[in-house]
Amino acid sequence: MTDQKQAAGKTRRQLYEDRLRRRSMIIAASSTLAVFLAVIILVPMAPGWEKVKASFFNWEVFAKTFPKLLAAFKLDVLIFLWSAPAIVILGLLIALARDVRNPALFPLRILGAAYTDIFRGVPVVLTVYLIGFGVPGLGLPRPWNSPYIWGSLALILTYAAYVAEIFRSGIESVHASQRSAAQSLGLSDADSMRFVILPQAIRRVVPAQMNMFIALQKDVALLSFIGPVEIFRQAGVFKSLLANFTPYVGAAVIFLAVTIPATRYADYLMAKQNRERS
Amino acid sequence: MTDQKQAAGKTRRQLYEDRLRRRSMIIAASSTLAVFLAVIILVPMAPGWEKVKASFFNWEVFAKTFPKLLAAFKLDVLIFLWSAPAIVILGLLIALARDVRNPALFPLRILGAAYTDIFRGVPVVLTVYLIGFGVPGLGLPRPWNSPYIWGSLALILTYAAYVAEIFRSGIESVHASQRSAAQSLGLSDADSMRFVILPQAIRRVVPAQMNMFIALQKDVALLSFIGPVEIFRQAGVFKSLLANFTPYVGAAVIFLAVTIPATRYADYLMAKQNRERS
Amino acid sequence: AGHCADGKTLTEGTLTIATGNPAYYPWVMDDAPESGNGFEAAVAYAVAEEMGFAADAVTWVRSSFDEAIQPGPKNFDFNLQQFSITEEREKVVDFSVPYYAAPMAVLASGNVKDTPAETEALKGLLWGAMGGTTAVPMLMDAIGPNKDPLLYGDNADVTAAMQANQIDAALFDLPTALYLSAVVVEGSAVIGQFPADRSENPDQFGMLLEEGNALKACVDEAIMSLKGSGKLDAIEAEWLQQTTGVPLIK
Amino acid sequence: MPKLSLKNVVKRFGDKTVCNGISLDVEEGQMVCLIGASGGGKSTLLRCINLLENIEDGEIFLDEEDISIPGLDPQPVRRRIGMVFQSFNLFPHMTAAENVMLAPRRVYKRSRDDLRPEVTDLFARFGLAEHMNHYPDQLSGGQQQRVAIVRALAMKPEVMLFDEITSALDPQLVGEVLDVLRLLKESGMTMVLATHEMGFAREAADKVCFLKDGKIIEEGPAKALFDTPQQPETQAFLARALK
Amino acid sequence: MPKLSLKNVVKRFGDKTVCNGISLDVEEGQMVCLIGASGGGKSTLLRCINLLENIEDGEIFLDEEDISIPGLDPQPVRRRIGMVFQSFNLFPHMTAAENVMLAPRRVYKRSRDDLRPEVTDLFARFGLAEHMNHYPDQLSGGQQQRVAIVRALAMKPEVMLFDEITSALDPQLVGEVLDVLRLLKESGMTMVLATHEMGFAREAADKVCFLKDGKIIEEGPAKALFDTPQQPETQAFLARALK
Ligand SMILES: Nc1ncnc2c1ncn2[C@@H]1O[C@H](COP(=O)(O)OP(=O)(O)OP(=O)(O)O)[C@@H](O)[C@H]1O
Ligand SMILES: Nc1ncnc2c1ncn2[C@@H]1O[C@H](COP(=O)(O)OP(=O)(O)OP(=O)(O)O)[C@@H](O)[C@H]1O
Ligand SMILES: [Mg+2]
Ligand SMILES: [Mg+2]
Repeated sequence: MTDQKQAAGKTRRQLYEDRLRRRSMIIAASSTLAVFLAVIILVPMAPGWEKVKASFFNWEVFAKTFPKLLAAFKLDVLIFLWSAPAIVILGLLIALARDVRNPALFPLRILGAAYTDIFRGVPVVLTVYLIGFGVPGLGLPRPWNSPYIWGSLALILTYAAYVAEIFRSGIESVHASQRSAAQSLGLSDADSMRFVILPQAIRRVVPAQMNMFIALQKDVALLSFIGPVEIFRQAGVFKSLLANFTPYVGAAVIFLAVTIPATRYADYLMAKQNRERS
Repeated sequence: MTDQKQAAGKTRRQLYEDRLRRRSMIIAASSTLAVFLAVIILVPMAPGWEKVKASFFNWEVFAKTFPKLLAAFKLDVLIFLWSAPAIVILGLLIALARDVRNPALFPLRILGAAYTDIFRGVPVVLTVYLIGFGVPGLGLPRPWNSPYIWGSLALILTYAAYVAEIFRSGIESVHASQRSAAQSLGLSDADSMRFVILPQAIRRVVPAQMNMFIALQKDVALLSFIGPVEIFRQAGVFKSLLANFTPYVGAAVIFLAVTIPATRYADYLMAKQNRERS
Repeated sequence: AGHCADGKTLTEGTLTIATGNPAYYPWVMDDAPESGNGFEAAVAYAVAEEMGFAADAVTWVRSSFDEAIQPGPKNFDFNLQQFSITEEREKVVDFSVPYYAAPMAVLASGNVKDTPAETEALKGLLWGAMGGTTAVPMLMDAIGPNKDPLLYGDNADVTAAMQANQIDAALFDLPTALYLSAVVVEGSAVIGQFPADRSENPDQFGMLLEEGNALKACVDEAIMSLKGSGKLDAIEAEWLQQTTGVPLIK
Repeated sequence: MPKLSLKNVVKRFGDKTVCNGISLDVEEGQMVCLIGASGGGKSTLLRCINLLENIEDGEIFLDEEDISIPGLDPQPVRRRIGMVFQSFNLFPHMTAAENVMLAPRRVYKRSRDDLRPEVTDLFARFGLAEHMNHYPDQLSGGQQQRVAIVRALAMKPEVMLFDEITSALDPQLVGEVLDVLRLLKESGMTMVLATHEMGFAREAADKVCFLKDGKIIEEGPAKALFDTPQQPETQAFLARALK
Repeated sequence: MPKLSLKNVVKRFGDKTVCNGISLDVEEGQMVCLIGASGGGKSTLLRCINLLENIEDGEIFLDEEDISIPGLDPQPVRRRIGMVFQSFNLFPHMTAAENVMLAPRRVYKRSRDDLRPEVTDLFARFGLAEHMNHYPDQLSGGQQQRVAIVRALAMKPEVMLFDEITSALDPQLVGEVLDVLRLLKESGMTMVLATHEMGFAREAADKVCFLKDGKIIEEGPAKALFDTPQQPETQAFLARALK
């Protein structure tokens, strides 16, 4: 063993790991290639492939519709950007309401529970219709009856319920001894929550919240029920006019271009934080 | 203090807590009543209330459409019942693939990550269209080109990605020392995962998974894009036909009747488990 | 007629016809095409008869627009639900010769029903339309509103938006517009129509068939024959309102 | 006038009575040690004094002021009482220095810059100078425990409660920490310790209480209790513990 | 022929060398104690022996068989080596009895019924008879640690590694646990302990190693090392620890 080490200038573990790395690279490359080839070769042999290709992967349609889809995507981004912070804030408030320990504030807990139950249970479409058409229908004057405002509110109310539930699970997962420690130092309940419990809770639920925000990004599409022409509606209009599903592929490309870097970056941040602290 | 205790037969803490309980009951009752009255009295004073009421809360329409909605809901339940187990299993497998520590199996990790990224990133609608229309379009014969099969598969593939991500966060939240302890006993990696890590991980992510399954229950509606008439499509048909949104309220009632007891029961089970173990 | 359709239908001896879910007034009355009431239902039965199918040999199925245009086999022989014939759609599916030419009309809410039927005046309104229809390109080309129009999934959503005062006007085919104005949107009016020849692609409804379906020739033949005999005009007169009272848009 | 005084304290968890009528006086500057087998209720009693648990019955007085009145705001009281826990309970998302500065910053509204000299000084005194910017996970058990002590001291409490703070330390550090407790005592700090360090209790404590099943079975000056225990339970416990 | 033999073991975490060329022989039936200050690398060394960490360089032999060959399946080795941790690492979702029975059930495919008599016996020996069906959160620290020992013993290992297993116990229980270690030794068990119990090490160990900064500074028979330490570091450490 020891001579071998001398000979290569490496320990046997390093040699072993080099070998392992090489082998896994080969496995990775070959298995990926195999799957890839199988798809590339087998699928086009199916009798209907030409038609499916023309319906879903039509380059001409893609090129024609993509710029307009990209333009419509701006609206999605805008709605997301103003809804997301509101969702986080409202969700956090509801989660905090459900964690209240003062018996005199018990009604708050009940309200919080009722809120999450109802807004998670009611289909988003209904919330969007009810708030997006119903509230303006009560007789609001022009700038205040905009579907953008009320549609976003519907999204915010719904997603806040999901997000609150995730925050709550994070808060409950922080061990009670952390609260004791904070309280024993004389910190107020609010400070204990803000500086001790929440920072730990939030870190734990980042992946679950990422999940929700990726879902939200796509549910912005529900606003299109009440008028706003965002990327999905635009893709749907093209689909109908051109009788072709390719515009949805274009939309998917745009979404992937946003969500993949975002999740990778979030993962990277999480991993970095974990590394730094241990 | 002590005489007071004797007098009432209760300690001062008990007296205090009785008082607190009474006070909080009063607050709860009166605040709920206040909100309730405000809604009941103020909303109908809005100029458009009559119209909104006729559009959204039309008893006649409700009574007429409800039975059919209930019948359509059966399909939702069926699709949910066969999709949910598949989603859990696939999601778990993907989460496990992403947790593989053997460097030779590194490709599996990459595949797992790619899977979650892509299926979370691609809009469900596209997955439903692509798999629900595209795959049968390749030329499958009659019973095998059913939109129920391929639509469900699209749902399963998409939700498995979300569920996998939640499982993964649960697995990572179990402290490394638990894995060490299991391994030091000579348990295989598979057994360590199955008997030590997973039971703890799954318990921690129950609320987040509940969230996903409530969302799934409503996304079963996406299958209606490719034909199956489930409760949302049925409500949508009634809405179009009657130009009235009440059928959605009917659908919401049905959903709430299912999701609220389900979440309350899950909460209760969790709380019971926590109590029993400490 | 005769045996043109022999061996070409989905199920031998019956004709499977698809319509929308739901099917709208006045095209189909009460969402019940089996009754033969409503313009499209009546046309369907007339065509079936021309092709040699008795009324009880007709089976109705429902289909969404998406199912109609998906690649692969269909579960209907032909599908009629106000499909406008367009060049792009022709690439994916087949259309019969048109059975109706629908002018587009403007439905305006009560607040703006006095707007003159002139393109310039109409530009300034807040517009809505149904997303998947040819009304959208028509609206953009012929009127070119100042503000981007809002687009909806179906008639009910458009009318709800109009009732919530979120849009002023919407573009529909004339029969639909007349129906919505009379029955659904209180206080609204149909303030103008585009003559059918006004746009480059006049909106013509055709029956949709699977690409390359051999039945197309039979269907075309049946419709031509109905046109020739004046039966089609009679059906139109029976089920669609008089459309002459609506002013033309200048 | 005792600094801290417990009168007939009763604490239950569900049906289980963990403190069953405990009375105890701690004079200003005194060091009182609680000893007894595992599960005797030592930790719980300390938590009750710090108002982390509501007591079912009885009273607790700090400077003759009843701090156990139901509904009383516990925060001002907790600031006057420092506590170090059996398991360290450091905040894992903050560095050692941030752990220590958090409470003074939030409660006394002092700035980080203002606090830095004295905190640096405290860290140095406890041999932690180089660990100020480490996260708890980067510290050994012994180091974590010392940070926890520093954190409590930074609030300048009048009474300190220690719950088996040496049980996770290596012998070298136990010595150092016990030295610090001696110093604290000399500086006049009033202290209550739950401890298993019999040697230390005997040498340094003013008073020792033996707890069993939620009751003080015997109490007295350290020497007397260790050398001539009166109760059979105490005798049995000490026989095992000191062998 | 030593039962367990380490040759020039090197372990790094990133840039930090935690074991820096450690060589050590443990004869069959011997009890070897590792002593040294916090952070010296005692826990890490035990983890390396149990193959919980991959060593960078050097070899580890069990019965003259090299168990540190890269790529070797670690499970059969781990079954032969039991380990009890500094922090207890019980599985919180299982009762004490389930904790103990899990590994024999899964590894040796034995049924619960088959195991019950001997597990009950083990629990009784460690004074845990009434806690078999409690969850870890329902047990005191001392009880948890004893369950962890029982859990490792239930696998009938040939070598046992103990990592400061008494540091969380009250003095009464420390005595009991040390008694058990003596019994184990008499039964011929080969043992490696990381410990702060100097008294016990001196009395019971066959060999004591003083670790500092990842190196064995000094090793020898217990009496000799404690009474006449040769190295200045050892002398300094023992002076503090024994005072
Ligand atoms: N939150 C709680 N709920 C229920 N029982 C509890 C709780 N906290 C403590 N107990 C019980 O109260 C009893 C006393 O516990 P405590 O921790 O005060 O003992 P201790 O004397 O500090 O023991 P140790 O030396 O092990 O720390 C134990 O039997 C314990 O199981
Ligand atoms: N996973 C890890 N990553 C990085 N550094 C580590 C890791 N585990 C241990 N260390 C470092 O290795 C050194 C030795 O740690 P170890 O736990 O082996 O010491 P010890 O002698 O057991 O101390 P103690 O008496 O406190 O238990 C410490 O400086 C520690 O910070
Ligand atoms: Mg305790
Ligand atoms: Mg250690």
